[in-house]
Amino acid sequence: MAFLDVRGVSKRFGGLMALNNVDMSVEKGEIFGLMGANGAGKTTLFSVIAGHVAPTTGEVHFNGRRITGLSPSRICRAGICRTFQIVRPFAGLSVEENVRVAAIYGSGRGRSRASRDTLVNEALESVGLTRQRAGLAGGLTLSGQKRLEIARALATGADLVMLDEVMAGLNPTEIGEMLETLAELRRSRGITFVIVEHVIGALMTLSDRILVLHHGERIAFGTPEEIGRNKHVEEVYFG
Amino acid sequence: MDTLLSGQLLFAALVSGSLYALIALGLNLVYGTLRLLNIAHGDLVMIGAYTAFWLFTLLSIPPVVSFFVAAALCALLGWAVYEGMFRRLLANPGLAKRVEANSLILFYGISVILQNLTALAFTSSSRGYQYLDTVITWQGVSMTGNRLLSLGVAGGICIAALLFLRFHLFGWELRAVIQRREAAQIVGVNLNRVQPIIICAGFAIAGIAGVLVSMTEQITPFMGFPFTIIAFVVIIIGGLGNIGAGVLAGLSLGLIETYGVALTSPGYRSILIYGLFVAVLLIRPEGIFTKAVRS
Amino acid sequence: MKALDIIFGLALAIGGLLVPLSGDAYLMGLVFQLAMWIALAQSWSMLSSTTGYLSLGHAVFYGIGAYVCVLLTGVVPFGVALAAGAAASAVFAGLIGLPVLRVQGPYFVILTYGLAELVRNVVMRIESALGSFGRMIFMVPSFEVLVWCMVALGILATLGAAAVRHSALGAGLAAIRENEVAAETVGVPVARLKLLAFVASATIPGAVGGLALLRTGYFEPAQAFDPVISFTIVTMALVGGTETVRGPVLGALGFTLLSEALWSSLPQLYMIVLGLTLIAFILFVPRGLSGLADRALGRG
Amino acid sequence: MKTTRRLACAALGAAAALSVAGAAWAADPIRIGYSMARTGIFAAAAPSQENPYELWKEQVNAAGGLELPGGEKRPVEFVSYDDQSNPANTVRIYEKLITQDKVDLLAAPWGTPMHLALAPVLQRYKFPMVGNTAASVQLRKVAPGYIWFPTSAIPDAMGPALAEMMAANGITSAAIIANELPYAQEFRSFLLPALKEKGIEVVMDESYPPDIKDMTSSLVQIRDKAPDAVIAMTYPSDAFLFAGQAKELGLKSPFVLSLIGPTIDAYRKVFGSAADGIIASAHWSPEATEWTRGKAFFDAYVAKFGEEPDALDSALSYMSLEILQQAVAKAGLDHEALREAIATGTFDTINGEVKFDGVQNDVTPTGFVQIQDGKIELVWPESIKTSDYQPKQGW
Repeated sequence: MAFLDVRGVSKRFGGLMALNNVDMSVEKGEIFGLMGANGAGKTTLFSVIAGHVAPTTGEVHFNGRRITGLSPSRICRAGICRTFQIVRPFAGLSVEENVRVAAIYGSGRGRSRASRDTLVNEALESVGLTRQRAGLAGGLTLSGQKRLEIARALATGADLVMLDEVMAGLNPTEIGEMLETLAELRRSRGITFVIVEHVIGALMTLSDRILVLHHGERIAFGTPEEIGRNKHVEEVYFG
Repeated sequence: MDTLLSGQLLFAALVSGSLYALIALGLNLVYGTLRLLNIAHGDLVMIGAYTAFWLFTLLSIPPVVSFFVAAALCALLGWAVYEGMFRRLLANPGLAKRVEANSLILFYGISVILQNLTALAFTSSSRGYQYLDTVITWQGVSMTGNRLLSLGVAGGICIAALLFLRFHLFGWELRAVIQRREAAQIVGVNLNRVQPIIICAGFAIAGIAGVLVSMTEQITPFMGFPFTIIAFVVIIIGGLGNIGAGVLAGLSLGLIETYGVALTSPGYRSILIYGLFVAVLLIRPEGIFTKAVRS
Repeated sequence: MKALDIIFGLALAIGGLLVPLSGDAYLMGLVFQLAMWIALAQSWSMLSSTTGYLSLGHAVFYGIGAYVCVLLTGVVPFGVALAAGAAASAVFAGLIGLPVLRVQGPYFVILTYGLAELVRNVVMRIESALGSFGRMIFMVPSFEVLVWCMVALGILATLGAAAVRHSALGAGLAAIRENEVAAETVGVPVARLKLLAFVASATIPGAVGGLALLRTGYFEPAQAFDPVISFTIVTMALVGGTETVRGPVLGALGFTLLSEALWSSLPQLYMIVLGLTLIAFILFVPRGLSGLADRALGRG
Repeated sequence: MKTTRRLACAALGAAAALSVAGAAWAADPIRIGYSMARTGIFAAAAPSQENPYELWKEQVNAAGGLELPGGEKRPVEFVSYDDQSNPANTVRIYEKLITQDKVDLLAAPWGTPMHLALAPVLQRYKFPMVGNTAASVQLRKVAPGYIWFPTSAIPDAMGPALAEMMAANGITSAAIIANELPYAQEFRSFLLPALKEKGIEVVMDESYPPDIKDMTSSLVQIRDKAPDAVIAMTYPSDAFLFAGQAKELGLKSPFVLSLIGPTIDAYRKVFGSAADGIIASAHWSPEATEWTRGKAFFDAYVAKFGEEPDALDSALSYMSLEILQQAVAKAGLDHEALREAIATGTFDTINGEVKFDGVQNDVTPTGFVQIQDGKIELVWPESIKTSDYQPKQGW
């Protein structure tokens, strides 16, 4: 069984089929890309995996354990953490406090104070927020808040991090930095990433494998090269 | 069982219901557009009641005229309150962020001031006057003149308000503000114009309700709070900020109260009302008359 | 600042505990009142300042504690009755907490108020069904003892509030206040923490209610569940400032002393002045007395 | 430096003012302390108590002051605070009055809960106080000592008295609706057995919460059952509701009682002739000619306040100060002597002779009044009645 195993997940909102019988297997240590136009169901799939939305049918298994129906906080403690496309910082808390909450309550909970500090420092360091750690999270720029989302996810000690368009709104230099950061994190800490990205170039560069969704259905799956060659993807994606 | 089917009970329910709807209408407008929790709303009812009482007692001016005076007086108060504090509060992002908590405390202060100023000016002795208290019997239903007047005025204003919201251009703007505050601004609704008008209208409606209440109840500086509560119950049942549903909910509350009491016992009246209130908040905080909207 | 806070708090606590030795009834009455509001405002802050869930119904915990305590006074020892009052409030909070805390924002404010009124009416109904028409309370311990207990509750509530704020629980609650969905996502067990805070903030008011009613010697549901209690608590806590543990203490202190001073000097106007003060604070001193203190001492 | 000088000037000025006042008054004023529910849930009732206090003070000072043994007279001054309708505040205020303000005498606060809360305080400081506006069976549990209750409107006496009055007027059936607040419920609990004893059938017995807004369904039932008597155990706010809706429905019962409310001036202003025939609880009436002081009180009150005194609370409040005044004239300001004088003396009040047995007035009988031609007439018992009971003639 794969590290993260999504089996036959469907989600219906009223008359709308947001996800239709989607399967997805993510292996430990890989960077897994999720592609699709707006409304393809990417964010819904994230929400299902992270526990924010219960699937109408289907199951999600993580690390050999069934996690469908668990609350987001329990899923987080099981080792999965997501970020939000529209950032949700704890605006009134300092940057460091934002990250510390994650360290206290994430899958790293129960650690000693010292190892929690390490977790926080590492998370801040890896996204380059160390210098702003004392400032209010609400005072960060959008790119800063996007990075804070990642830092928070990292500080939970998650083995699998799902990034929802963390590069949207960043300039090319920042995107470059972000790509490096992610690659480095995978290398040094063996973290698995599932990435939704509109910046196709970034997705192609970064991902080991890519799944393409369209209107809630899985239409293609493969390495970046395979996806790049796929006619069907080209049709629906690039029109 | 006969009692249940009698027109008498229906009349009583409609009288209370229309009054509840009217009082709640004022509160709902202010909440809907400004997100202010006006717990001094009942105190405006009190101001209206005193206005009617003094005009009647000193100058023999009947309540049908006092409506306009009370409305004007309360509207003026609304304008003063808006200019004096809420313009500042809403303009300051730090304060506006917690606008609900802050408005609660601000209005609590206003409520305390209004009550005690009134007590200082007029003493806290109960007041009352006799007006239109002939009983008319029609089809076996006895109706006191002043209660009939209350039903007519409250019902009339509610209906007029609903029609206005639906058909007048300003009504459209208002609904836009209530439903999508930011979007309304973008499409050119001027909040600085809409907000003071609404707060004045909301206050004026409470003043008119006060005139109605003064005809049948004793008037004291501390009479307002129960009206605040009933208004909150109504707008919760209808859905906060949902004007039409609020009117419907006011009427329904009158019916529920009257028929609920008739079916059980008056001893359960308050338990019934608060029970319903709590149940709605727990199960459907968006109100039972609001269509569920999925985000 | 921290050291100053601690010195100030210690001085207050010791002063409060020493006052009964003076035998001065007026002073004892004042201290009782002060300690009572500190305990209540501080308890309130454990839920409302930390999570931003503004409770306008804390009179319900005060009232339930008072009711249970009054029923048991004379039957069991005083301390047990008091503890039972606190326990009853805690249990009540535990029972209603999960559904109630799912309701947010202004709805939560109004819901807590409505709940308090509902319980008040239910207790009134029960009392009249029992054929009880107000209860006189006999076998009340001396006033000195009551003052000590109340001061102890004030201290306990303050320590409790400090502990909550500076613990992992406090960090989680702050995250909930700032963004509930994000908190849940980073592993904060939102529902459980909110419930915990709710129960914590309900417990001490139960005992406070019991003590307050023993002090008056007469119980009537209409008064024990008086909504003015809820309003006063919120007022004091907000005027004091919600950002620090010091806030509720300063709020209770400021408000009690202000009304004490106005009471005798402006007997006709003091409620009006109180109302104006309240408005001025919200508009001009958004960070409350606590923020003022910071500024006065050259910080913040 | 400047401030000091200004302070000194102010002090001098104040001293000068005081000496002028001192010249006007022969002696230091006697300070009388009390708390009053000026705000909060009981506030509407406060004037009915505080107005008589003010009237009494004015009258006493106009007569040269409060007389002490030996004929010396000193002016009277009030020290009063708002207790916000909260008994806890009442307790604190009286402690302050006694220990801080060091007042010479105490007058009573509003309401049963406040009186009951106060009894232990008075006991502790051995400070006598004549109560007034408290009425409850609970009063009988108060240990005799430093507080007295001049009222005779106590439910355990009122129940049997009312039943007797009803029986005497040929009433055979009754409907009861009662407020859930303690006084009404107490009354109800003592009336029910008394009615049974007199063979009066109870066709309906319901309670309602204090914040009731509509009584139609109960009153329609009563109208249809047409009992001889309707006993509405009201508090002031629901008394208005009851009368308005009973009038609307045209209740035909000849015997209509509304417990508290009808004796309030505003009640009669609202209902005019419709209020005629309504019976209420009170044991005083300005119409009683044998109580000469009563009529004088009534006239002075109307002249000063432009409305009629409440036959229950205003009368009791004034009585309590009359008792205090007469006890002080006899015993002076010493607390023990005063206690002795109040406990053992017989007093001439607007309500006739009053004497205490334990904490209670054992002279004034429990009575009922009826509104007749807009006037409050005592119609029960025989011994003090000012007019005969008249069946209610419509609304």
